[in-house]
Order: sequence, then C-alpha cells, then structure tokens
Amino acid sequence: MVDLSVRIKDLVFKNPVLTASGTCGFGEEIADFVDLAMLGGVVMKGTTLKPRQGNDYPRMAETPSGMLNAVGLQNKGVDNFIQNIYPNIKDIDSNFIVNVNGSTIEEYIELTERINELDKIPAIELNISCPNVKEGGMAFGVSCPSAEAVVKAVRRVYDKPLIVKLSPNVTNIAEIAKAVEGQGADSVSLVNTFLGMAVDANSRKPVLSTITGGLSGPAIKPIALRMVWQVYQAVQIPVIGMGGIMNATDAIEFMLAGASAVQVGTAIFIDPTIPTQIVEGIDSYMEKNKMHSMSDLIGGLQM
Amino acid sequence: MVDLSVRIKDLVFKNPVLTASGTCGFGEEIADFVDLAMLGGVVMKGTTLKPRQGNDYPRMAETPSGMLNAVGLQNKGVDNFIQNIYPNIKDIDSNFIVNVNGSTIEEYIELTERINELDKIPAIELNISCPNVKEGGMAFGVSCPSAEAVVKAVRRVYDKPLIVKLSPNVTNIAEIAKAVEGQGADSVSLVNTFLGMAVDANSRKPVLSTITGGLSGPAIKPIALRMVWQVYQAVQIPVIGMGGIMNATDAIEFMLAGASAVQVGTAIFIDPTIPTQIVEGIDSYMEKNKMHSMSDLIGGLQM
Amino acid sequence: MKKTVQELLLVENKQLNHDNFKLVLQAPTKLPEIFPGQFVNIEIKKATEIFLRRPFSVLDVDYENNTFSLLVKILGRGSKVLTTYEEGEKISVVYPLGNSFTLPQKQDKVLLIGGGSGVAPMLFLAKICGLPAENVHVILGARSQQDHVNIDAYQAFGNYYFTTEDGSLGEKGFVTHHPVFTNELSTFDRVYTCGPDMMMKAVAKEAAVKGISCEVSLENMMACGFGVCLCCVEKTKEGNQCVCTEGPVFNINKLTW
Amino acid sequence: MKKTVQELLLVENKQLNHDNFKLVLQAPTKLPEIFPGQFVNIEIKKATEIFLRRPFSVLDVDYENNTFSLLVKILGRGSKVLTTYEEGEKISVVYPLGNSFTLPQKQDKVLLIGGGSGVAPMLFLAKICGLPAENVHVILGARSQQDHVNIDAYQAFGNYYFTTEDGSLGEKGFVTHHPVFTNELSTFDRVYTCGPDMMMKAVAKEAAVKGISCEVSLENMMACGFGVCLCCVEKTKEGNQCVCTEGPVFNINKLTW
Ligand SMILES: Cc1cc2nc3c(=O)[nH]c(=O)nc-3n(C[C@H](O)[C@H](O)[C@H](O)COP(=O)(O)OP(=O)(O)OC[C@H]3O[C@@H](n4cnc5c(N)ncnc54)[C@H](O)[C@@H]3O)c2cc1C
Ligand SMILES: Cc1cc2nc3c(=O)[nH]c(=O)nc-3n(C[C@H](O)[C@H](O)[C@H](O)COP(=O)(O)OP(=O)(O)OC[C@H]3O[C@@H](n4cnc5c(N)ncnc54)[C@H](O)[C@@H]3O)c2cc1C
Ligand SMILES: Cc1cc2nc3c(=O)[nH]c(=O)nc-3n(C[C@H](O)[C@H](O)[C@H](O)COP(=O)(O)O)c2cc1C
Ligand SMILES: Cc1cc2nc3c(=O)[nH]c(=O)nc-3n(C[C@H](O)[C@H](O)[C@H](O)COP(=O)(O)O)c2cc1C
Ligand code: FES
Ligand code: FES
Repeated sequence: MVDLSVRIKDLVFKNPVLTASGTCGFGEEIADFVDLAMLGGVVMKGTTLKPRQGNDYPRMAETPSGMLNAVGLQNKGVDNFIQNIYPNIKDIDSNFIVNVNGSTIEEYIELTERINELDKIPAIELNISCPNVKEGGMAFGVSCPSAEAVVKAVRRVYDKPLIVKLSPNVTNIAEIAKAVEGQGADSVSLVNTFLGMAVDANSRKPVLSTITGGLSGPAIKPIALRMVWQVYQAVQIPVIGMGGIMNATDAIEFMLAGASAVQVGTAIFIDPTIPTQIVEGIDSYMEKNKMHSMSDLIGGLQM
Repeated sequence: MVDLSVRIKDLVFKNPVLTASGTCGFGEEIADFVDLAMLGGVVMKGTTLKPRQGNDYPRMAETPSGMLNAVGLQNKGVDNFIQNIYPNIKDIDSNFIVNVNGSTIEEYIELTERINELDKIPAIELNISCPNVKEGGMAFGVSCPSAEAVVKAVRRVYDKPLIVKLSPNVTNIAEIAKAVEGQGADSVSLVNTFLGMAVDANSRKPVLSTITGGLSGPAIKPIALRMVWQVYQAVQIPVIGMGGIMNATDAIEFMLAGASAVQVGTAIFIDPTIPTQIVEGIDSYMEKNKMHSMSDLIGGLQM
Repeated sequence: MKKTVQELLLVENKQLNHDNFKLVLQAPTKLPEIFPGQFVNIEIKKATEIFLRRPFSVLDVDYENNTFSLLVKILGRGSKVLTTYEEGEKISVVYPLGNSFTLPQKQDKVLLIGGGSGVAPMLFLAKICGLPAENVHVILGARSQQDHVNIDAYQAFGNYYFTTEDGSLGEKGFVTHHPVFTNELSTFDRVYTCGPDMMMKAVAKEAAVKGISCEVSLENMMACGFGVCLCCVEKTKEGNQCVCTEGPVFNINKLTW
Repeated sequence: MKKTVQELLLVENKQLNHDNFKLVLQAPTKLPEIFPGQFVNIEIKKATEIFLRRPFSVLDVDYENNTFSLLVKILGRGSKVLTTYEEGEKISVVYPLGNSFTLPQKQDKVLLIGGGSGVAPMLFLAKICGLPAENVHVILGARSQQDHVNIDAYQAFGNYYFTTEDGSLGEKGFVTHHPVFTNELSTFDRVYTCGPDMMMKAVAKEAAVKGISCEVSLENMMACGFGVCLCCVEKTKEGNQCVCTEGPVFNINKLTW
C-alpha cells in the first residue's frame, strides 16, 4: 500500500480524495454507501450565518455530460450546524471541512469565527465563487481586489488551514489565485461551477427558476484541468482540483496537472461510491507506475 | 413555408443557419453531403495573410460530449484563397463569409482590405478569439481596449457587414460585446472555443502538442447559451449564437435566448447534414408554433 | 433500510402497451423491505445523451426471488432507451429511496387515484395495504383506452374504475369526474394519489375541502435521489424540503398547494 | 466517389478471436466503388462516453449484396461497444473516405505487411490487386498466435507468412525479422504496409534503403474524417496534410519519417 497522504500546511489528509461541497450533504447522507473514514476529507454543504431557503424549484437541468444547478445555498444556518450536525461528524476519522459563505465580508468573518470555535473542524473552504446567489458569492471571486478583501478579512480571524474556492468564470484564474495567495490563503480549490443556462424550447422558458445556474460534471473537465494547470504554475500553495472527476483516471489527470488533492462532486449523484473507488484507483495506479509518494504524482506532467 | 430570413445590416440570410468557421472548410468539402445553397451562410476556415502550417500533431482530443482542438489556423493564406477557392464558391447562392485572423492589427487590416476587393464575399467575421495561436487571436478578444482597437482599425477599411467573433474565456462577455459594438461592429458571433486541456494518464503527457486547446461541442452549450443571452440584453446589434448546437432544438434555444442566427460547428464532424436538418427543424417548429417570421422566435424567451 | 448502489439483473422486460413496459430486476443479495411510494434510481448507460440516473417507483416486490418490478412509461430519451434493455443485462440501481405512503388502519376505506406513470405506486399500495378488497377503490386515469395498462394481476386487491379523456374506456373525463370521486369522496377515510401535478392538485383540493386525509406522491426532477444535491425541493409549510428524502409522499397538509 | 452519411444495416457481427470482430454492413442503396485503404467513419450511439465517430478500414466489399465488411479490434471503449451491436441494428456511417493504395502493375511482385488492426486493408488489397497469387506475399504480425485473425478466405490471393512476438505462430519477432523481409525484400517491386507506427517506420526504412516503392496507411486521430477539421494532419515534405483526405495512404517519399 502506497502512502497516499497529502498535506495542506500542517493538516494531513490520509489520501487526496475529498467530496465537494454541495454534493455530499454533511457526509452523513452518503454514509449508507461509503465509510467516510476512507476519504481524505469531506467538504460539507455550503453554510451561511442565517438559514437560507435557497432558490425556487426548478433548480436543476441535465445537460450533455453535465448538469446545471441553482440551489442557492439552501442550508439551515450555522447554529443548526453546530447543534445538530457537528456532534455527529466530529469523531469520524476524516477531515470535515466547512464551506463558508456570506453576502458581505462581515458575514464571512462572523461565520468563520463561529466555525473556528469547533475543534474538530480542521479547515474551512472559503466559497467566493457561488454563482447562484444574488449577493456575495461569485461577485467576490471574479475580481482580484474583492477576492483579496474577503481573504484578508477572514485570514485575520482564522489560523487553521484556509482554502479559498475559486470561480472559473474569469478571464485569468491564475491572477485571482495569486491574489488570494498574497493575502495568506493556505490553498486554493478550483473550480466552482460555470455560469450556464438552459432553455425549454417547448415552453419557451428558462428551465431554471433563476434563469442561470452553475454547470458541473464531465462537460467542464477539460476547462477545469487547464485552470488547475495554470494555477499550479502560478502559486506556491497546494491546489485542490475538481470539475467533472468521475473516476481515478480523471483524478490522476488533475494531480498530474498539479493538484495536490481532488474533490469529487457531481459524480456522487451518479454513484456515491465513486470517491472511495477513486482512492483505490489512485493506489493501484501508483503501484503500477512504481510511484511511492504523492509527490511523484502531483505536477508530474511531462512536457 | 415560413419566412426564415434574417438580416445583418442590409445583408439577407435566407435562413438563420450558418456553418461555423473551421468546421466546414471552405464549403466545398461538405458539398458531397449538402446543397450549400440551402444554408443561410458558410463561415469559412480561418484565413490569414500568409500561409500557416498550424500546430503540430496531435491537435485533437475527444472529451465528454465535446472535443479539444489545437489546429492553430492552418491555412494556405489569402492569395491562395483568392486564386483557388473564391472562384469556386463565388456563384453559390449563399453567404460565404471569410473568418479574418491576424497576429497584429496591421495584419487584420491588410487581410480585410484584400477580402474587401472580393465582390461576392458579403461580410467578414473578425476572429479575435482563437485560443490556439501564440500571437494575436484570443489575446485581442479578452480585454475591451484591445478588442476595441482591432475593430476600430478594421471598421475604418471595411464597409460591408462586420461580424466580430468573441471569446468566451472572459469574466464579462457582455462588456466586450458592448465595446466592439461601440466601435461599429454590425454583429457579434459567439462563442469561440473555451481554453481547455487534456492529459494522458498513461504517458503522463498532455494529449495536445500545444498542451492546451479549444473546447467545443455540446459540453459547452449551457455556457454559450448563457453568454448569448447576456450579450443579447447588452447590445442592439444582431447576435449570432453558437457552441454545441447539434439539432434544431438546440438552435431554437439559442434563438429564444436572443440569437438572430446560429452557427453549427463541431456537429458537422458527427454528421455534415446537421446544418440543413436544422433549417428544416426550425421551419417545422415555427409552423407548429404558428410563428410567422423570425422576429417571433429571436429573443422570444418568456420570463 | 440502508440504501445501496448495486448492479441488478434485468430478468424481465415486458411491453404492456404502446408506451409502458414492466421491468423486473433481481438483486444479487437479499432485498431490503420496500414500501409503496418508494423509488429506485437507474443508470442508463446505453445512450449518448443521458448523464443523470432516472427515478422510477417500485410496482411490486417479490422477496422470495429478490426481485422487484417497475412500470416504465416512455417519456423522453432515457425512459425510451431503458425499455430497450434486454433480459440478462445488468443495470446499476440506487435503492430503496424515499419515504412511503402511510399504510391505512384496519377498517379504513381508501381511495387510490393514479394517472400516467403514477399508476405504479397505487397498484403496489392496493396490493399490500392489508385491507379487504372491498375497502380499496382505485381510479386510474389516462388519455384513452390504449394508454391504460393491464391491471389483471391487481384485480383481487381492490375495485378498479377507469377514466379516459376520450371516453374510450370507463368514464369520459378526468379522474376527478368519476362518480366514485364526485359522489362518494366523503365515504373514504384516506385518499392516495400519484400522477400528473394537475391531477394531484385537483384531487388534493377536493380532499381538503372534505377534510379527508390525503397523501400525494411527487415526481420532482432529481439529480441524486438520496438527499445531497437539494435539487428536488418542494415548497412546504416548513420550507423547502427534498422530495427524494422527505418525500416523494407528502400529506397535502404539509404542502403549500 | 461521392461521400455520404447513411444508416447501414448490420447484417453480420462475428467474433474472430479474443479481440477482433468482423462486422458486415449493408447499404440501402447501390454501393460506390471502394478501394483498399479507404475507410468509413462510424457513429457509436450506444455508449455514454463516445462523442466522435470512429474510423475503420474496409476489409472487403460485396457489390452484389451492397455490403462491405470491417475488421474491428477492441482497443478502447468505442471499439468495444461497437462489437456489441447486434445483427439487425442500424449504424450511421460516413463513407467512403480517404484515398487508397496505388494498385500494382501487371507482373509486379508485391509485399504486403500488416500488423494489429492494420491487417484489414492488406487483406483487401491482396484480394483485389489483380495479381496472380504467387506474386502476392503477405506478412502478418501480432503479439502471439491468439492475436492473429483467421485469413482462410484470403488464402487464395497470396502467400501468407506470420510472425509473433512470442513465437507461438510463424517466425518469432517482428514482421521485419521475417526471412521474406530480411532476405527477399529486394525482389519486390512494391511494399505496402499498415499497422502500428513503429512497425510501419521500420518497414519504410528498409524499403527506402533498398529503393523499393513503399506505401503506408496511417491511423492518425480523426475528428471529422472528410477534411474539414484539420486535426488528423501528418507532417509531409509539402507541409501538414490531412490523413483523412490526402491519406490515409502515403508514399514514404512524401513523409518526413
Ligand atoms: C419519485 C419518482 C418516481 C417516479 N416513478 C415513475 C414510474 O414509476 N414510472 C415512470 O414511468 N416514471 C416515473 N417517474 C418519472 C420518470 O423519472 C421520468 O419519466 C423519467 O425520468 C424521464 O426520463 P427521460 O430521459 O425519458 O425523459 P427526459 O428526456 O429527461 O425528459 C422528457 C421531458 O420530461 C420532463 N421530465 C423528465 N423527468 C421528469 C420528472 N421527474 N418530473 C417532471 N418532468 C420530467 C423533462 O423536463 C422533459 O421535458 C418518477 C419520477 C420520480 C421523481
Ligand atoms: C484511417 C483509419 C483506419 C483504421 N482502420 C482500423 C481497422 O480497420 N480496424 C481497427 O480495429 N481499427 C482501425 N483504426 C483504428 C480505430 O479507429 C481505433 O482503434 C478506434 O478509433 C479506437 O476507438 P476506441 O473508442 O475503442 O478507443 P479510445 O477509447 O478512443 O482510445 C483508446 C486508446 O487508443 C488511442 N487511439 C484511439 N484512436 C486512435 C487512433 N486512430 N490512432 C491512434 N491512437 C488511437 C487513444 O488515444 C487511447 O489511448 C483505424 C484508424 C484510422 C484513422
Ligand atoms: C448541486 C450542487 C450544489 C453545490 N453547492 C456548492 C456549495 O454549496 N458550495 C460550493 O463551494 N460549491 C458547491 N457546488 C460546486 C461543487 O462543489 C464543485 O465545485 C462543482 O460541482 C464542480 O465539480 P464537479 O464537476 O465534480 O461537480 C455545488 C455543485 C452542485 C452540482
Ligand atoms: C477543429 C476546429 C477548428 C476551428 N477553427 C476556427 C477558426 O479557424 N476560426 C474561428 O473563428 N473559429 C474556429 N473554430 C471555432 C468554431 O467556429 C466554433 O466557434 C466553436 O467550435 C463552437 O461551436 P461548436 O461547439 O458548434 O463547434 C474551430 C473549431 C473547431 C472544433
Ligand atoms: S434529488 Fe438530490 S436532494 Fe433530492
Ligand atoms: S479528420 Fe478532420 S480533417 Fe482529417
């Protein structure tokens, strides 16, 4: 058995496979299918300070090799998380990461402070890239100054590993990554969903209640992979790659392009056992290719 | 039979279905399969002043519901076009549009002037969005000032309909569209390909000789559709939509979202009769929905 | 009931009418208990355009043979391709999913109303609700005779009535036009319904007026089917709830209809 | 030869060995003339992951029945799914595509060298090149005996020699190790080859040294197959040329190998 562990700052992940925010609930929802302790980490559903009802139905449209969602950060708020969810997950032997969202910088700060109090939450993922909310979200993630402002503010109140989740809806993602690195981010994760749209030709209406939504799944993989590769070359901090990963080969491609770890999102909807299958697949790939530690794989693309 | 004609400035297209640049050669290559006079227009392979060999093989990678290409504007140059191709197409009853490329503004101008001399070329498509060339191409299309500069320069030497082809690899495509409209563009066409990448996990190498390439096909349709909708709301000039159109329903979706016409690209590789099938499909949709002219369809999305 | 994802064996694929098929799937292991209203989520690999799984209600369970059946109506591309699978092929299924109808109490008189592909859970419920057949009344609606599926196997478990929009079988009109519904609704203790939204809303409205307990089974569009994507939500009096986990069965009291 | 896109009927799908299948397709209209080296581009709809068509060389043509056959080797997902199609199914095919081998002159003595899936055009060429069998010599290479396909139907059209890397059939080694190649190469007027790049390059090198006319058939990755995408290019002495229209057959003089 190869050593599959990777690190972000001093935080060790037993393997580089995490589930992506918004696609695995709080972990419990997929516990019927997988042993959560087999995963490198679980990035939980986007959390906000106050409960949010999210957007109206319909929130989903299937697209070629992908899907659009317009969930809009439906969640029961941080109090509910602390009281009702945290107790159930805190002793599971994996890294449960909170995906932190806000409409204003103040909200990001306040939420981060609340999460900071939770011993068994080893890191947060700062979501500055949600395309499905009217305020905040992606608006922060598409320009350097606003991305810097959020990261700077949160960094001041949070000492544990701070992962910043980037939006792909930008001209130059490497620039944004460098900007947040400059403000002390310990890692960047990318990509969040691409802003897309679906139209129903019969009813002549948008399919989603919000008109636009976020595109995920294999359709976006080639773009996500390119972005991970660009960001990897631009920053020193570890990059977490995602976007359309469906199997171990996809995950390995992201790692060769520079990802230190990967997140699996939409694939879980198709088969919730895919994340653990990927762990096994990476293990056999490493053995087959006589690689001993993850550093042999990460950024191992040969030009 | 419904009136399917649409206009850009004073140029009439008998129907709103064009073939996209780089996917139908100069029209002749698909003449075995379709009667070119059945098409609204044919946007020919990207042309440059001097012949170009394009990039090295491999130039292509299949991706989920799409493909990456890194052709890099291989073409025999404008002289060859004028001598050997123009004579064959000039009397075909459709709109043969030249896709104009340059590494510098001077090259764009010079090429446009050469094309301007050709009576039977009723319009040009200014490509400021090719992701597969080292100089020029997309570099012009991802910022307002540079996009404005090219369009301004070309507009000065070209009076016929000027279509500007936009890159989707930007934070705000509506802004770029407005900028080129401000410089006198008669229409914008979008989208060109998304910058993407493919990795071969076995060889641990990029699949494409150029590492990155342009993503096209159904995978990108939701993003392209969103962009067309955004641009339609931002500009007054007609929008030509494309990106993953495979059938009449897809084309109708783009037109509902605001496209005055559509281009069919990668679909031609799968079946070169798709463009004409789409013409028929739009016709029956219009009849079925009791629409009489294209203005009933264009931008007909109901909110 | 632990949810699993398993490769099941297609042991029967039988065309019932022009657009309905009965599919029987066999599990390699002992089946968990499955209740009427619950559904399964099916991967359809033999088609270029299908990405997400497709949900189908369970029509019947045979614990001895570890099989369950589905009633698949051809609606779009996915359901169409699914009906071309051949006996002996393997299909990946996530199951069992969702809640189920509240089973009636002894002595209850119940009215089951199914339309379109909503017939499946109604037949399943009729069969296993545990009431004598005379207490179980089932109205099935369709566009015309040819759209009805043969319910012979379920005849013993209730009294069946049909409506068709063109009058080609049973009463002409919608299910809510059937005399059992218009005249006798107040005689029932519970109403269960599954089918097109319009139909369920019409049923629910009358049931509410008469103050009869009424459960509906929703068919909201789903991505995951097990509560993680939050795409399938229905607005309820307690806020947005996932149809795949809090439903698909809802008491109409809970809904904002 | 006008190119068309047509739905063809799969009239035969026969497994030849562990990973090679012979597929016979029938056209609804009169077949155009098809020559050795030409190929067809096939849509594989029954799979989630396949987007582009897959090119396959023609193995044989039967003008009377309007059928042609292909030799399909399972390489990845597309070829695998293609071999699961059943007789009676329709398959969309773009054909005929590409150029063809230059047919030999009367009295020529020719050497045909095929490896892997490159066997198909060699067999086709052997059959219709118009030379007496004694003038046609065919070396077929494979990893081991089980990888060779049965060439009985072509025995009458030439002299067949085999090589295997493990020596399980014919000579041990590569095609270029076969005595007919090492000792008799200069006795041939023309050499034709199709197969893995490495093999073709080795053959081409020797042929060039001996000054024998040599044609190779390339299998570059293709998107369209009919000359519009410019993805399949091969570097030639006259610049990048499309393998799907200027090829797949090239005289080695033209290549930069
Ligand atoms: C809990 C549940 C139980 C179901 N039980 C059954 C059953 O027992 N038998 C049966 O035949 N069908 C059932 N359905 C419906 C079935 O899932 C859909 O018919 C199927 O997913 C359609 O897939 P498709 O690819 O054929 O259609 P598509 O090509 O995806 O869609 C065709 C059209 O139908 C619409 N559509 C697709 N799925 C749904 C949906 N779930 N709700 C509303 N509109 C939709 C699409 O928007 C589109 O306009 C159930 C659905 C749910 C959620
Ligand atoms: C002109 C031409 C004629 C051909 N004739 C035949 C024939 O007669 N019989 C036959 O069995 N095959 C033939 N081939 C090869 C055949 O097209 C491929 O085997 C097939 O496309 C593989 O598809 P797949 O989905 O199974 O493989 P994929 O899953 O797409 O690929 C599997 C692996 O093979 C590689 N690969 C795929 N296609 C090619 C290719 N064209 N060249 C090099 N590498 C490739 C991929 O990069 C990947 O690593 C021919 C190809 C060409 C271009
Ligand atoms: C239904 C859905 C909900 C999502 N919710 C969140 C979220 O709350 N926070 C977040 O940062 N990303 C969210 N995402 C984005 C994913 O975490 C991931 O970045 C994206 O889907 C790309 O990866 P994938 O293609 O593997 O799904 C969501 C994605 C989907 C499909
Ligand atoms: C192989 C290939 C070559 C292309 N060459 C050009 C080109 O020369 N000029 C140009 O403006 N666009 C070019 N494009 C982009 C297409 O015209 C079109 O914008 C894009 O492919 C999206 O549409 P589609 O998804 O329908 O293919 C090319 C696309 C492909 C796939
Ligand atoms: S379908 Fe995903 S939560 Fe219900
Ligand atoms: S495959 Fe498209 S040009 Fe050859």
